[in-house]
Formats: sequence, structure tokens, C-alpha cells
Amino acid sequence: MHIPDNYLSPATCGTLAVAMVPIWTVAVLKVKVQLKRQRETLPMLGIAASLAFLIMMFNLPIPGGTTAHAVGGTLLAVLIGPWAACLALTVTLALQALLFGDGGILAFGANALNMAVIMPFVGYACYRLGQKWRHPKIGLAVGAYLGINTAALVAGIELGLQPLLAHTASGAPLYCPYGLNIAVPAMLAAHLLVAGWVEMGFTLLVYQFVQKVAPTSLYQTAPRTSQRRWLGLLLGLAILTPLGLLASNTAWGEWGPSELKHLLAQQHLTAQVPQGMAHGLHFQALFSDYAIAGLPVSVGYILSALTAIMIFGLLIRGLQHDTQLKN
Amino acid sequence: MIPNLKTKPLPTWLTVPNHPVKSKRRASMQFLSRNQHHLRHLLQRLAQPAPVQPSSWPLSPQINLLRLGLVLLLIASVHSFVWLWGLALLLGLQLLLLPPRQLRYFIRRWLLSCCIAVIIVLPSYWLAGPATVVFFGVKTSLMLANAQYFRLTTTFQDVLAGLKAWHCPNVLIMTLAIAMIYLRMLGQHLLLTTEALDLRLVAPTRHPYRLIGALFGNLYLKSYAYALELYAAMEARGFNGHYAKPVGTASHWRDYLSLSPVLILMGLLLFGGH
Amino acid sequence: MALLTLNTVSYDYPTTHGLVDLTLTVDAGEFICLMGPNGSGKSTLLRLLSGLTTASHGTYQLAGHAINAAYLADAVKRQQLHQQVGMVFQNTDVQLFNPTVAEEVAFGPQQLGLPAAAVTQRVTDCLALTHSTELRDRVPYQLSGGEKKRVALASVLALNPDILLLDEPLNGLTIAAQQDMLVLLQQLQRAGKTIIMASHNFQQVQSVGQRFLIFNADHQIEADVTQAELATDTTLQAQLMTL
Amino acid sequence: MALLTLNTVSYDYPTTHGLVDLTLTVDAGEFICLMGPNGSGKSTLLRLLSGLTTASHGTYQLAGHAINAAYLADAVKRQQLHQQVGMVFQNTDVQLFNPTVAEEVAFGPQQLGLPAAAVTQRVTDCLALTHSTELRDRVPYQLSGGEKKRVALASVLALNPDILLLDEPLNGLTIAAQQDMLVLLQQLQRAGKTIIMASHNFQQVQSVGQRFLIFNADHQIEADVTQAELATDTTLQAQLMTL
Ligand SMILES: Nc1ncnc2c1ncn2[C@@H]1O[C@H](COP(=O)(O)OP(=O)(O)OP(=O)(O)O)[C@@H](O)[C@H]1O
Ligand SMILES: Nc1ncnc2c1ncn2[C@@H]1O[C@H](COP(=O)(O)OP(=O)(O)OP(=O)(O)O)[C@@H](O)[C@H]1O
Ligand SMILES: [Mg+2]
Ligand SMILES: [Mg+2]
Repeated sequence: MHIPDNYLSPATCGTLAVAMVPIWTVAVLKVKVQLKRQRETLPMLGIAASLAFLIMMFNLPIPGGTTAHAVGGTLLAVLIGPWAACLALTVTLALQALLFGDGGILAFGANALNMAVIMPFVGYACYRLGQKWRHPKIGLAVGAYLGINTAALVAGIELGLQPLLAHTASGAPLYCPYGLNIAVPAMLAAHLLVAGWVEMGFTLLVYQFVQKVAPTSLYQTAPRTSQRRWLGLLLGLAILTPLGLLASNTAWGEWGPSELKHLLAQQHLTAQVPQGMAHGLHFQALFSDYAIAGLPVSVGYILSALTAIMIFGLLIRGLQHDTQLKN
Repeated sequence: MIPNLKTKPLPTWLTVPNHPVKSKRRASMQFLSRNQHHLRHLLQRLAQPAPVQPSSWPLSPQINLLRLGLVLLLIASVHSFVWLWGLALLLGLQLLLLPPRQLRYFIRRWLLSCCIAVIIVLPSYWLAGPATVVFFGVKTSLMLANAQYFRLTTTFQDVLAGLKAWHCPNVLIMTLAIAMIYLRMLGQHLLLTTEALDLRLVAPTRHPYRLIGALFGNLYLKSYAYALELYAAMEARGFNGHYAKPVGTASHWRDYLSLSPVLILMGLLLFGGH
Repeated sequence: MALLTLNTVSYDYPTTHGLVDLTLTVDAGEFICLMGPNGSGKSTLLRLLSGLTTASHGTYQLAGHAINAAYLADAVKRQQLHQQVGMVFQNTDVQLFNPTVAEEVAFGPQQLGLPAAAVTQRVTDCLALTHSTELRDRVPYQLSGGEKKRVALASVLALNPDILLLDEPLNGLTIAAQQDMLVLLQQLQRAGKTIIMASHNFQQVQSVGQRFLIFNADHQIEADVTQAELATDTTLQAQLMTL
Repeated sequence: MALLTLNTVSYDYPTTHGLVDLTLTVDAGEFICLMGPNGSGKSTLLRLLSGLTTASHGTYQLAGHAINAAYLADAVKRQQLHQQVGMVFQNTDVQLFNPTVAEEVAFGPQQLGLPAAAVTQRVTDCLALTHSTELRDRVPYQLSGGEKKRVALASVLALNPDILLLDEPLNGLTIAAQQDMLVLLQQLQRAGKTIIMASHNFQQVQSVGQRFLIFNADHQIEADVTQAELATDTTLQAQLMTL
């Protein structure tokens, strides 16, 4: 589910990160209100974040001998409230990206949208519906399943749009090379068949345990206030996001609908890439012979020399003993 | 000392040895030991944070964070080897300033993460031909190297300070701080609980999922109880949402100097290409 | 004037009673031992005194302020309270959260904004007082049970609180370490601190405690005696020997 | 034949030693007390004996099987080992994870595949033996410190293991409860169980322990004496009074 760096174009990453800013702002405001009611929400945020980290790390057995892991978005939303869950999961993703190298740093916005917004909110909405109809458990089960699958769907769309959004003049994709017709089914299949069920089972069982032991520690919804405003803002964003995604990409590639078919069929980067901004270094040639095609020879020499010096420097440095005293 | 009380006799089942239960199914609980392994690894990493470079050339934390973002953005947006090459040299220059021990540590960790990336992250590119794999492999490893360098040279406190300087809301920063603390504690707790569970799993369970539900449900509830205590313990010791730490008085020209190569390259990329 | 006053305080957990109808006055500089059967409410009382929870009924006043939900909701006041009152938990695991022991002890003074030299001084002193100097660079959650107890005390001492609440601080220590700790506590008390300590070890605390609060299984205070009174009451002594 | 044998076993934590060069033979039916300073390796030894970790050097044999990484990697063998060995942790918090005390105690017997009536029987018996019958429907993590200790022992007893490893089981109990527990342990030993218990409370365990293993601060066994030998050795007795 984590989208690593290099799969999404910088423009997409940027757009999604910018799109996340208002959501985070709303979340922070909402949580501050919640904090006034219950002071313990503050430590709970941090705890929920580390709990989510552990949940994502914990291997669950699945029939057939392999393992999968749950994400816990829906679960957290039900336990501490959807807005708090959004913040907690954001923090988890930040921890993973910044300190543990899990998931991309640039793709942070995209990951946050999928896992910290879509998953908890879809899940929580289903749970609330279920509660209304007096079957919270069914609502939760459906929510957990739908939540992770919706998130996977959106991730698939983000990935699948890349060949359309970012490609070279000749049509070779610059980032994720798979179009919607491959990325979306691939993401969905894995989640519909396996991960969704794992998530559902995990969520239900933990919920059951908590409900049995300490029903009061589940999140109690606040008395209804002006929810419409937030909803409107979010809906507006939801509509704006894909627009921005498309609009801001024009600088990187000229996208024509007519090219669509051709693009999706195109799986090979080799022939045309890299037609980068620095005027084409044909990197196949780089490895076949030492001449660096498409570059002034002098620049190539300089780069090579610098590189050699650098490698030696690093080697020497790496083999040295530490001379400075540790304090 | 012990009065020889007239004690009730033990129940008979306690006085005869158990009939050993033979289990037929194997490997049903393997996932517990696998998770224990992961948890131990995590705890070890948390316990021995990467040795952080003594700041011989201190940058303000917010600039550090910005630099990382910009460099990664650059790497992600360029599509030629020459640019990557230049960026690699830039990183190499920084690496030269590292003490040897840390350099060795860096290289070990970097190679490891590259291997993992190549195995896990990149296979989808294999279909697209070897050249794509090489190109993206180089790109990814360069990104990983930069991220790794950041991790190696930045303390967690600095990340927090950087985020604060960029006006990240206090709630988020505090959550991050508490999450980091709790990760250690909950990780340790989960590890010990799985061990205790292991000791009492005398036969394969029919319901491993129910166990897992209990494990995490319990972890949540206990941590809920601990949350208040730990938070009070932190508050009791003067914690009020930010870590008081003497902030390094880095002069600004250093910050801008270290930022300049990235900015120049950025400018070149944006305006020079067309 | 009394330092802290509890007036007909009760505390109810969702399923059981924690404290029932407790009235108590403590003066500054006292050394109080809480004793009683398991589950009688000692830890609950300490949690209440430290401001972790508030009474279900009754009032708690500390140095003239009523400590209630409204008081604790105010971050500034809460912090003032916490600087006055230091607590060592029964399960010290929840109390240690820094990456090294030295940082653990330094955390409080740093938060108080002391200069670096003073912080270092306090760390060194507190580790020496608790005989944990050699643990300085270890990771707190990887210590043995007794070592954790000592570090937890050091980290609370570093804040120099007026009131020390200790929940079974002797558990898991060797007898020699227990005696060292009691001597230290006695020194602290002589220096003017108020100490309230829960313990099941009457033999050890007998000589240092100046006042004994004895709980019964109904979560009430059954007896409240001074050291002098206790010395003459052999039946009570015999009872305490079993608690 | 010896029940368990350790041969020049060492255990190293990443940063410190846990055990150094330990050689030990234990026969079935012994009652052994582990004593020693804080951080000397008692808990480490118990973790090793229970198969939670394996020795860094040296060999550990239990009932003729060498317990090493290969042995523990086999799920079936590990489960057999766990049927034989029961352990109460020093921090009992980590050991209790079921929604009620009754389910906590029933967990083990249920795993053994006993019929429901037998499981209920065991639960009732074990709770009675540890004087925790009235805690039956409580939530384990909401118990007081001493109550947790008793429930943890009950939950291990319900498995009827041959070897009981107890890490400071008396901590946090009232003196009366400590004596009850020791009487129970003595009964168990007379019924043929092997008991290995870490403790800092020499006064209490003096009369029940039949063999004393005394660790020193260097993680080695300094003395290994029987109750009879100890009775004549007053200097050792005096030393144990401080551990
Ligand atoms: N978090 C909790 N939720 C519900 N009940 C609790 C909780 N903590 C304690 N109790 C109950 O409240 C009562 C008082 O507990 P407390 O921890 O104060 O006892 P204690 O005197 O400290 O006992 P010990 O000597 O065993 O530590 C006990 O009956 C206990 O089971
Ligand atoms: N998880 C761990 N990681 C690293 N070192 C540890 C760990 N646990 C214990 N140690 C260290 O190993 C040594 C032995 O610890 P152990 O817990 O066995 O002591 P102990 O005899 O049980 O002490 P106590 O009486 O305080 O419980 C100590 O120096 C301790 O600090
Ligand atoms: Mg208590
Ligand atoms: Mg121990």
C-alpha cells in the first residue's frame, strides 16, 4: 500500500501534498476541539500513531502459509475518532518515511491521502451507518473492507495516471510505467482478495475485545455541530485534486488524448529515454563502451575524473581510523 | 518462618504429570516467532540510534529538512544520468566530511536498503527492460542515500525542531514525539507479551486471529491506561509540548551556503532546459 | 498549616471501589508509610495525590488549592502541581521514556530550563545518590527490574519536588539497596521534603516511617498512627507484619 | 538422571553480559532459590531456562534434549517444551492479555484440548489456590499490582507444568500472601514439581528453599549451597540477608 518514491511524478506528489494541507488543518482544528473535551486525547494521538506502526509491522498469518499485515485505519478511527486517526496515521507515515525509510518521502502526501484520509473516513462512515441501523459490527466489517479497498483503488489511480501525466516527448513514461488498465486491477486484486479480508478480521477482533473489556473507551461522537462546512470543504477538495493533478503536469509532458492508446501499450523506456532536460545522455551506451554519447567529451572526462577522485576519497576515508575524540 | 498450617491438599490434576499433548499441525504459530524477530530488530534500532555526527558544521534544523526535500525533488524530476551524477557528487562531498566510522555505518545501511529496494520496490520495472531497471535503480539508490544521510546526521530532536520552525502545528509535533517514545515502550511490551503467550501456547491454536485480536486489543487498552500515566510522568517533569533544548546558533550564511548548490541546480533545471 | 488535606474523598473505578470516604491531613516534612492488603487502595491514593485522577466525591486541597478537574484542565496550573509533586510508579516501566539513562535523568531539569552545567550536575548527583552511576549510558527499558526502580527514583529526584510519592519503591531491590534508599529518603525528609510511600515491607520501613496509614480491604483507612504510638501497640505491630 | 543441565553457558546482551560461564545441574523435584544483586543475571537465567532465548555459548539440556536455536525453531518441539516449563515474569503486566481473569486462567488448559468441565475445574482450583476467586470476572490489566502477581501464578499453574520458573513472585504481595504462596509452592514441590525462583527476600524463602544459587555482580554463580550447608554457614547467611 505504501507508494515508494520514484513511482509518482514530482508534480503529482506536490499536488497531493498541497491537497493534504487543508485536510490536515481541518483535522488539527477538529482535534483541538476534541482535546478540550478530553485531555487524554493528546497522549492517545501519539499512542495511536505508534500502535499503527506496530500494526503495520505485525505479520498476520493467512491461509496458504504466507503473511500479510493490516493497516488499522478503520480501527483507529473507531477507537479515537476519525480526525484524530487521520493525524495519528499521518504521524505514523511520517515516522516510517523519515526515520525508517519505509514509503517515500516525496510520496508522503499521496500516502497520507490514501491511508490517513480515505481509509479511516470511508471505514468510519460505514461504521456510523451500521450504528444507525443497529448493526455496528457489520458496519465496521464492511467499513474495514471498503476502506482499504478504496484506498487501494485511489493508489492504483494515482499510479496508473503517471504514464499519462509524465512522459517524454516521444511518449515514454517517466515514472510508474503502468497505465490505469494495469495499475488499478493489480492494486485492487491484491486487496480485494487478501488484504481486505485480513484488515476486516483484524479490525473486528480487536474491536470486539475492546468493546467487551472497556466499552467506554471507544470514541464517542461529539454532539453534532456545523458539520456541513467541513464536508463542503472536503468535497470541494476531492473534486479539485484530480484537476490540479492534471493541470500542474503540463510542464512536464504534453499530454494528448489521442496518444493514450499508444502510451499504454508502450512499456519500453529504453529506446527514447532519457530525453531529459540536459539533452540526452544515452545510458545504454554508457555501459556498452566508455564514450559518453551526446555529451561534450570534456564534460564526460571531468565527471569521470571527479568521480574517481570521489571514490578514492571515500575509500580512504572509510578505511581510516577515527582520529577525533568522542566526547 | 512458615507456620505449618493445615493446608488444603492440592487438587489431584496438579499432582500427576500432564499427558504430553502431541500436536499434528506444524508451523501454525510460526508467525509469532517471526514477529518477535521483527520486534527485536525494531527495538534494537530504536535502542541504538544511528550514531549522530557531532555538528562540526551545524545547520539549522529547518534548513536541513528543506534541503532534503529539495534534493529528493531534484532527483525525482531529472531524467538524465548527468544530473544524477552531479547530485551524487554533491552527496559524496558531504559524505567526505563524515567520520570514518559513520561512513562505514552509512555504507552498510545504504547497501542494505538498496538491496531491499531492488528486491521489493523495483520488480515492476523489470518488465520494462533492464535499462529502465538500471536507471530507476540508480535514482532510487541515490534517493535512499540522501535520506540515509539525513537520518544519520539528524537527531530526532532536530527533526522536531525543524518541523516546528516550519510552523508545523504543535499537536502534530507532540504526537510525533510521543509516538516515538511509545513505539519503544509498546514494542517492548508487545515483544514480551508475545513471548509470554508463546510460553503458554502449548498446542497449536485453532484461532490465531482471536489471539491477535486479544493481543492488540489489550495493547490498546493498556496503552490507554499507560498514556495517562506516562503523560503525567512527562508533564511532571516539565514537559509542555516541546522539548527544551539549547538550540544551536547556526549563523545564517552557512545555511544558505549549504542550500545554494541545490538551489542553483534547481534553477538550472527549471529555466535552463527550455 | 496543613500541606495537603483530603476531605471525605472516595474514588470509584467503573467496576470496583478504589477509595472509600477518606479524610486525611498531611503536614509539610512528614514521612508517611501507606500499608494495607493487596488491592486496598494505596496506589489509588497516590495517583489521586499526584493529580493523575480526581476524586469521585470529596475534596483534595494541596497548599491551599483545590485540586479538581477544573484545576487540572489548566495546563499551567497542572504543570505547577507536577513540579511540586514527584511520583515513582509501582510499575516503573511506564515512567522511563528516554533513549539513555543520563537523558532520562536530565529530562526534567532540561525542561525546567536550567543551564547545561546545572543539568549535568544534577544528573551526576542523582545517579550517585541512587548508586546508578555505572548505568549512565544504558538504555532504560533494557535494565533489570531493580535497576529500573533506582533510575526512576533518580529521574524524579532530579526535579527536586517538595512532595515525593513513592509506590512500593523497594520492590525488587536487594535488601542492601533497600536500606540505602531508605537512608536517602530519610535524608531528604530531614532536608524538608514530604514523603509518602506505599510498602509491604514493614520490617524495613518501620524505623524510617514517622506515621503509618493502614488501609483495610474495604478501601478505608483503618488506623492512622505515629511511630511513637506504634511502638507501644504490639497487636498493631503484629498486624503490620503481615501486610 | 539430571533434569536440566547447563554447561559453561554464557549469555550476552548487545551491550552487556547477562550470564557468564554458568555450569549447573538440577534434578527433578528440587526447590531452588536464585539470589544476587540487581542486574546479576537471575532473570536472564530464567528466560534461558524457559526457552525464550538461547545461550550465546555453552549448552543447555532439558530432559535429555539440547535446547538450542534449532530445537526452538521447530514449533512442535517448542510446544512440548512449553508444556513442561511454566514461567511467571518479573513484570507480570506483560503476561496477562485475556479479557477476564477466568479466561486468562482457562487459556492454557483450553490449548491443551481438555474438555470444558476439566477446564472449569482447573480454573476454579487455581483461583482458589492463589486466593483470587473473587477476582474471577475482573479485567486482568485493571488489577492492583499484587493481584496481578497472584493471577499470573494461577494462569501458569493451570497448565500443570513440571518445572515452575518464578521471577520474584513475592514482590508486591503482602507478607501474609507471600507466606501463602510459599506454602503453596512447597506443596507443589512435594507433589514432584521442580521450582526455580528468583527472590530478594531471604527471610521469607530461607525455610522453603532447598538449594540456593547465589550470583555475584559479575553475572557468575558465586555459591551453590544446600539448605543444610547454609544453616551452618553464618557468614553466607549474613551475606544473603543483604541480597
Ligand atoms: N485501572 C483500574 N480499573 C479498575 N479497577 C482498578 C484499577 N486499578 C486498580 N483497581 C482496583 O482498585 C482497587 C485498589 O487498587 P490499588 O491499585 O489502589 O491497590 P493497592 O493498594 O495499590 O494494591 P497493591 O498492594 O496490590 O499494589 C483494587 O480492587 C483494584 O483491583
Ligand atoms: N533486554 C536487555 N537488553 C540489554 N541488557 C539487558 C536486558 N535485560 C537485562 N539486561 C542487563 O543484563 C544484566 C542482567 O539482567 P537481569 O535482568 O538478568 O538481572 P536480575 O538479576 O534479574 O536483576 P534484578 O534483581 O534487578 O531483577 C543487567 O546488567 C541488565 O542491565
Ligand atoms: Mg499498588
Ligand atoms: Mg530480574
